[in-house]
Amino acid sequence: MKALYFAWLRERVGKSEEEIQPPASVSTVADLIVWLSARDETYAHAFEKRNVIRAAIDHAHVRHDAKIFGAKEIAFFPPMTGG
Amino acid sequence: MKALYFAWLRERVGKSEEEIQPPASVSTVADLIVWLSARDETYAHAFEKRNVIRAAIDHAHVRHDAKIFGAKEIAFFPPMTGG
Amino acid sequence: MAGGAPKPSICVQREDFDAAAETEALCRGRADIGALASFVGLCRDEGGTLAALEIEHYGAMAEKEIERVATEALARWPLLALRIVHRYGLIEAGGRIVLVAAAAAHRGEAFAAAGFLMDYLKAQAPFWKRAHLADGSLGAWVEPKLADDEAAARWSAANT
Amino acid sequence: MAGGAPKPSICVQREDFDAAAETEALCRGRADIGALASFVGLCRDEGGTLAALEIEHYGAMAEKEIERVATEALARWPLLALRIVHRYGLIEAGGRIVLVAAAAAHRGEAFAAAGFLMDYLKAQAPFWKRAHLADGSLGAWVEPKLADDEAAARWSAANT
Repeated sequence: MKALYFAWLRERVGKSEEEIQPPASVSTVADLIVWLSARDETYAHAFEKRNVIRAAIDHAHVRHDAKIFGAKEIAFFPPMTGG
Repeated sequence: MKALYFAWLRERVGKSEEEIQPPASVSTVADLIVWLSARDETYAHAFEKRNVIRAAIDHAHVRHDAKIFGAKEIAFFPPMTGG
Repeated sequence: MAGGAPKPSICVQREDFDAAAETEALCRGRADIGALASFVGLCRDEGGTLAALEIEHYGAMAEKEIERVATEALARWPLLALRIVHRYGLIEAGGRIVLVAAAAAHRGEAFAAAGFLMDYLKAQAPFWKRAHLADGSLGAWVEPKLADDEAAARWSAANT
Repeated sequence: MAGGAPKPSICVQREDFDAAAETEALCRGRADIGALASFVGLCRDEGGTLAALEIEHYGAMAEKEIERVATEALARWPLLALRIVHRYGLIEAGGRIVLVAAAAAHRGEAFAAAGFLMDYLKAQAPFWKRAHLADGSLGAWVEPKLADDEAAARWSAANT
């Protein structure tokens, strides 16, 4: 699946998107954040404020307990400031 | 003083303005409505629905218990429907 | 804002107005405005039964009364600019009747002021509408809606 | 209205928009609209300290998300027309960022829908603002205001 990062999360991760292949044990958005954070210091830092990080699966907002099975695109971003 | 009439009140009175000289005993807007209504059938009909008639003294909304002493212009009209 | 409230710009006129130009003019050349809420009231044809509205007004009082209400809005909210235009005379179905445009730093204030002003214009500004029907006859004077008085009243209940 | 809700017209674009032309277009040629409430959000210069805002957005999601919120507004209020434009990219101080224009028979619905849409765009639409400061340096990412989340939340508390 594709992972996308926006705003300061994108800056901290150092890229705007990448292909990821989490193991089957990673079943929710929260699991995926833990799995990404375990990669290295960069990801750990990017995702350290977990309670402010929002996620969307295939272009729809989801909560951290949402299942990621079947997702094509998962986006992570800080709270939105549009309008 | 000058009396002005608007909308259906103007149509019922049959004129848009006139000079009036109420006696000193007519001290409030309510008194003035009674005094005008006593003139003839036309005024009596125009002012019959007293509780819906609004008044303004010298271009400011007033209640029926407002004093008319010193007023230059008293306007009577139905509830407004601007906007 | 510390420099005091802006002077509201008010116009009571027979001519049509350019809602676009009016609102653009409020913001032109300034970068302190973050929110512009505007409202245009138009003449509905009521399903094809109404041809026009004739709007009678009390000329000597109308502008004064609108100014009074505008001053109240400026006292309640930190507005940066305010424009109100109200027409009178014959307005055909589809035509513009009234414009309120309120500019502020933030959207809450701009929206609240525009809503307040429209509620008060409906209830307090000396204008009376009469229908001209599509069949050529003269219709009735428009009756005020109870909802309009209630809409105006909620502003005195709040914030006092 | 019995004919079903209108299709909202939504645009996510880099280019500036003509707020005037956008709102005029909504009402052109129709006489069933009695109320047009519109809102334009602009880039404030924050007392001269801010030169521009860079607006990052999630392109594949933005239009979809705005459409979802617009559909919700159309389900809540009997709107006759709805137009939303949201820009991204670099927007200089004084420039336009967002437009919401809601047309209805009566003013209450038009105002409510425009307010609802702005509250939801702030909280739900995938856009992120970053300041470019007047001294040439890159400023911080704009922090969401708690008030914005509360503003969006009040619409779920009401009407449910």
